[in-house]
Amino acid sequence: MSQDKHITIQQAAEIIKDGSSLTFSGFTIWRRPFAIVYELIRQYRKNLHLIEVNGGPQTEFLVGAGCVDIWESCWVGHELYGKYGANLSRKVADKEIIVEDYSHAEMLFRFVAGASGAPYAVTQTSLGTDIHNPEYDMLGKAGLRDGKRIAKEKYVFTEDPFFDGGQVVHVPAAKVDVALLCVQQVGEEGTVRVDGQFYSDPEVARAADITIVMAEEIVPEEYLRRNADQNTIASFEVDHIVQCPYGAHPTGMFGHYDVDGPFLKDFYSGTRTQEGYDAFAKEWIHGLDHHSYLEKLGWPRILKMRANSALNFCPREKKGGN
Amino acid sequence: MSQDKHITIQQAAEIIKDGSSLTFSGFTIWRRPFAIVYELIRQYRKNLHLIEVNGGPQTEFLVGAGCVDIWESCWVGHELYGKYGANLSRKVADKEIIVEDYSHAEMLFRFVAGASGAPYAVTQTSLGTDIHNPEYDMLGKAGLRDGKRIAKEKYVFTEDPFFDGGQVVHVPAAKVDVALLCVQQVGEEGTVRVDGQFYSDPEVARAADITIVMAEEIVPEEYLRRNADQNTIASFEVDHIVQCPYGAHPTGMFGHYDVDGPFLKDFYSGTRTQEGYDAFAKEWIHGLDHHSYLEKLGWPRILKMRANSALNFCPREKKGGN
Amino acid sequence: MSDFASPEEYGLADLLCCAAAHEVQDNEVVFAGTGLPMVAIMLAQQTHAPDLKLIFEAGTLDGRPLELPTSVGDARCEMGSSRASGLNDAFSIAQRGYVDLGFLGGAEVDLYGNVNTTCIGDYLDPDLRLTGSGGNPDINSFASRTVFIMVHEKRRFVENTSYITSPGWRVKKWPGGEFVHRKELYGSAYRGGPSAIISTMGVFRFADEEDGHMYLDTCHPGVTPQQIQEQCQFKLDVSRIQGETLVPTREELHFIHDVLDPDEIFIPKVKK
Amino acid sequence: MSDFASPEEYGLADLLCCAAAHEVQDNEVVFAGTGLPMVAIMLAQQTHAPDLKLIFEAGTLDGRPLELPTSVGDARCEMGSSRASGLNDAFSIAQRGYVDLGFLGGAEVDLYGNVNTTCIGDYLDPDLRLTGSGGNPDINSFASRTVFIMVHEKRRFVENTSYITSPGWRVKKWPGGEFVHRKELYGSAYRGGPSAIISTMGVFRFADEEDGHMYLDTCHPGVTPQQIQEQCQFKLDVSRIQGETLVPTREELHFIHDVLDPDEIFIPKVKK
Repeated sequence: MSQDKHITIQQAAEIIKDGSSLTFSGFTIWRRPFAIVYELIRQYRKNLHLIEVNGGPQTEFLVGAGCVDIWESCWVGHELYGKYGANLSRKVADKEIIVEDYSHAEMLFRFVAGASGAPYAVTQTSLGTDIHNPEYDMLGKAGLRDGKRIAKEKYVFTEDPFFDGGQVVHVPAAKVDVALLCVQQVGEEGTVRVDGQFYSDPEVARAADITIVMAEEIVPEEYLRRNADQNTIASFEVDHIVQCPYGAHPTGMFGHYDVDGPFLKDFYSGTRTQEGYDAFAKEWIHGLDHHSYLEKLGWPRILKMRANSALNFCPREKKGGN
Repeated sequence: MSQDKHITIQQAAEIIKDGSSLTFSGFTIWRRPFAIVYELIRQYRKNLHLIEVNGGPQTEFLVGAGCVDIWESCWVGHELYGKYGANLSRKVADKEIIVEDYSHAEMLFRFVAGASGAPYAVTQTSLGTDIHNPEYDMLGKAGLRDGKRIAKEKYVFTEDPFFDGGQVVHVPAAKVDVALLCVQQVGEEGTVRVDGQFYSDPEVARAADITIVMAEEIVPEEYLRRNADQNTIASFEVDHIVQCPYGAHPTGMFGHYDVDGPFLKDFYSGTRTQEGYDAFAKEWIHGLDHHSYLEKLGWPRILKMRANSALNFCPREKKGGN
Repeated sequence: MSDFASPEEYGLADLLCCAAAHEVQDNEVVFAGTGLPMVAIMLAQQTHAPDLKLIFEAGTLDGRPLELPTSVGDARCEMGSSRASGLNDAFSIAQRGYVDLGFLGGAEVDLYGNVNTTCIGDYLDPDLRLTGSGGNPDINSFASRTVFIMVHEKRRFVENTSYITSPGWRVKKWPGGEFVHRKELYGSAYRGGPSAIISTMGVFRFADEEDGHMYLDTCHPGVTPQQIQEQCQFKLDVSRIQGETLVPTREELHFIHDVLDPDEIFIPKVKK
Repeated sequence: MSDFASPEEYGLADLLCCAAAHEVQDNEVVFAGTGLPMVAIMLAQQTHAPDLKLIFEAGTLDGRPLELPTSVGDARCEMGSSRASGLNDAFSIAQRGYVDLGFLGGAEVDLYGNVNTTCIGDYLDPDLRLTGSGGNPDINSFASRTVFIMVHEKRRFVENTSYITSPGWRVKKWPGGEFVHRKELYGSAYRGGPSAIISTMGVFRFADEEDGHMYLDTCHPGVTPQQIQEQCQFKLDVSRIQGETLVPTREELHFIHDVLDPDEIFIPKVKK
């Protein structure tokens, strides 16, 4: 047995310091580590640099709360429940945040490179677009490209010398201080088993210097090791573990619960202004902890989202049924 | 239901033409597609270009038979059962084969690049070694670097422009005509489920233009799709499927049977000369098919290697035991 | 089989969905985004293209969802799929050249099929920041054909997009930013480009590969070429028009409303 | 605890195995090759380093095999491991810098720890082609420390290796091939290099990072520094010798022969 990796939600949030770079598990509105995200907001974390394969509600909640200085990614929104990221949009218009745009595949390949210790990735995606417009290198314009955590260049063009394949773009490895993951199961020693799509979780965990895994349940390590070929992330890649049922709410968790669409819709429509955001945060974030948050949501709402074990999602109520 | 992907061992071998480039599933002495390899030798295939993450008995059998002109890889041997590749070694001494040496990680990253459609991979492995000696670019010396299937350069050095990280080496993507896989289960539509370590099988399958999967069993596609997160390779990446129990013998198959160590030892010690190889091939390859090969091995030998289902390997007989 | 519905039996979303489904050929590998394209692809799967292979960007390969997902990361995507994994699989497969067809959306499009989903106005001082690229440029870079589904407004069919998020037939060559044919940049990774735009007014295609400008292929029922030209900032090529967009059949409407989207998540039923 | 075995109770392979095990510190991530290193690492796991994390190159992470694998691709590797996957995981983890210690072998070694496993004689016209590199250079490039276990013969401890397969402390800078310190090439990927060679005659270490030449640390029981020098082509630094290599304890011998390798797959029992 290794050293004890268990921590609390509060301790998890405290590991992320003002000015840290941060990334997350999940995909748009699925498996986002919300219980810790809420706690970061409660702890008034500042100057965060989010580096995300893609954004989602967690981005919007943190950006709206003023926790974020730099957002480096490709997309933010709430899917069906809110077409774009209104908080980010507002802060962009007000020039309160630096946005560095890459394409989705570029962000993914940047994490693949970071996870495999390569300084950069090679791709041919998005050639000819304004993503590669040299005038739109926002971290460069802000003088933040120190070559340490933030690469000296946004990208570098070259030509394929091996197969005369045309233009090639090199994008820098993602280097991140902390990855926050939210998954179904983690073992006591840190082994992670994700059910369903694992999105970019393995790359995100490996690219970060510190990896914190929040899980629906902490299970005996030996249980997971009985079928090692079904596990997603190895024990020693995980530094800290937190058990937190429903920790992804309002985002969904394959096999456990669906996305809370009405909650996200309310958030989207209510937080287009800063006043709206502050009111929402006052009601749903500050002064609560995870348990009182669940109490506030209430049993009917939570049970309505519960996944069917044969399907791994919550089948929609048919018209007239209930 | 898609088009019928079932073929026979003979048909599988016929897909690989003289002069094709070829790669395999497995790792050294595990999960090598031997039934098809034997058939290639029976069909007197010539001028093959093997590109392997690592070599093993399959390399030695094909090289000894004179099927191979070019071997591009990093290692060949029989692990505990034969310390090096005596057939390859003989043909190298006789200058009957071109060997292009990369490191193991370089070969792997070359396949990762090929599998992801990138023209090359970025790594910092093996810097300062003779693997990068420009005098030892054997395909270049042979005038074979046409920039089509064989890259124009063996490698290209550059410096990390993003983080001042030092010397970086670019290695060309692996481009292969055919990948031959040998696995536990394949579905009727091509979905592959590998149990245990999957080695570099997913990359190898995706890098090749044609992927042939030989499996211990062909199972109903729907069975595999019930737990899609346990599958290894997607249906549409597989072009042809063959059912062939014990098709990996004399190499091992996780969950089914162990390596036939004595068989490999006999091969290693008996085939150091061409005459020895020819005698071995006459006894164990030519004039046989897969069924008569199994008959020749005999039940006691096969049962002795059978894996225990709880362990996935065949526990060693204890001294004094049976 | 040409059991076409009468005008009061279908809505605009039905028409777009069926037009999109018609773009799919059987056995193709199709990359789907969230929303109407999902329904369109699943409709094709139910009708003329039973062996299409559906890829969701978040990481499901050859999926056959039982219930309509609301996003590509949805738990519903996994059901019946050949492999549930992650983005590295999806994008590697795309870059490797497996994808025949991708469905995408956009806020603005220009004559050459360059699409913007990033911002309205000057990027450095935008009027409105949108979602950002997502996988739009990636799918558009790697698929042999891409089809865009868009609302048709004059502010969306523009002379110059505020930002090129997703590459059309003539794109910017950096560092200078002069327009060149996409072939010149993509080299051996070139496999095609935008093949159709299905707007709320008509279906548009692109002239031969060398030129790559948009032309009007069919008008939706009740819409004239002139009305469409009025809703384009650029001069639209109407010389090749082939008539009217095919209207949905009753069978297609049955699949859309009774099988695929009974809860009207993406496609509302027509009030009769 | 210093229940050292007497000379007739252990063999040379036992001595090497225990010396190798002593190189492992608890909690380290250790990359194991086939053979004696496997037994050594599992011995460390059973004794002073219960929390070491064992990685096999073929793709098992943090493994706890029940029965000794005969290769890193063996079905025996998976048992009890945290994750069974593939080479991309193993090498990505290594390049990412997770690996503290790697165990390797070699046919030839020079003063700076450059190791050859590729060929004997001129590469372009070799006397003997060997197995090739395998993962030797990769582990040696990325691990913080590497330990080589080698047969000690004069033809193996050489002035210049026939081929540098695996990088020592002073390596060749291409295209010229002049020798430079490995730091100069590896830059930020530099994490260390060869830390010990355990030969059949003694244990060797390397001088401070800047210089990196090999020196004799301990002689195996009954071997003199002079005998070792006679079996080296290069002038060996014997100025720092610390005495004799620690002999196995009875506890270690118990684990090796009764628990880890009862079938004498890698380590023969001493005939008593």
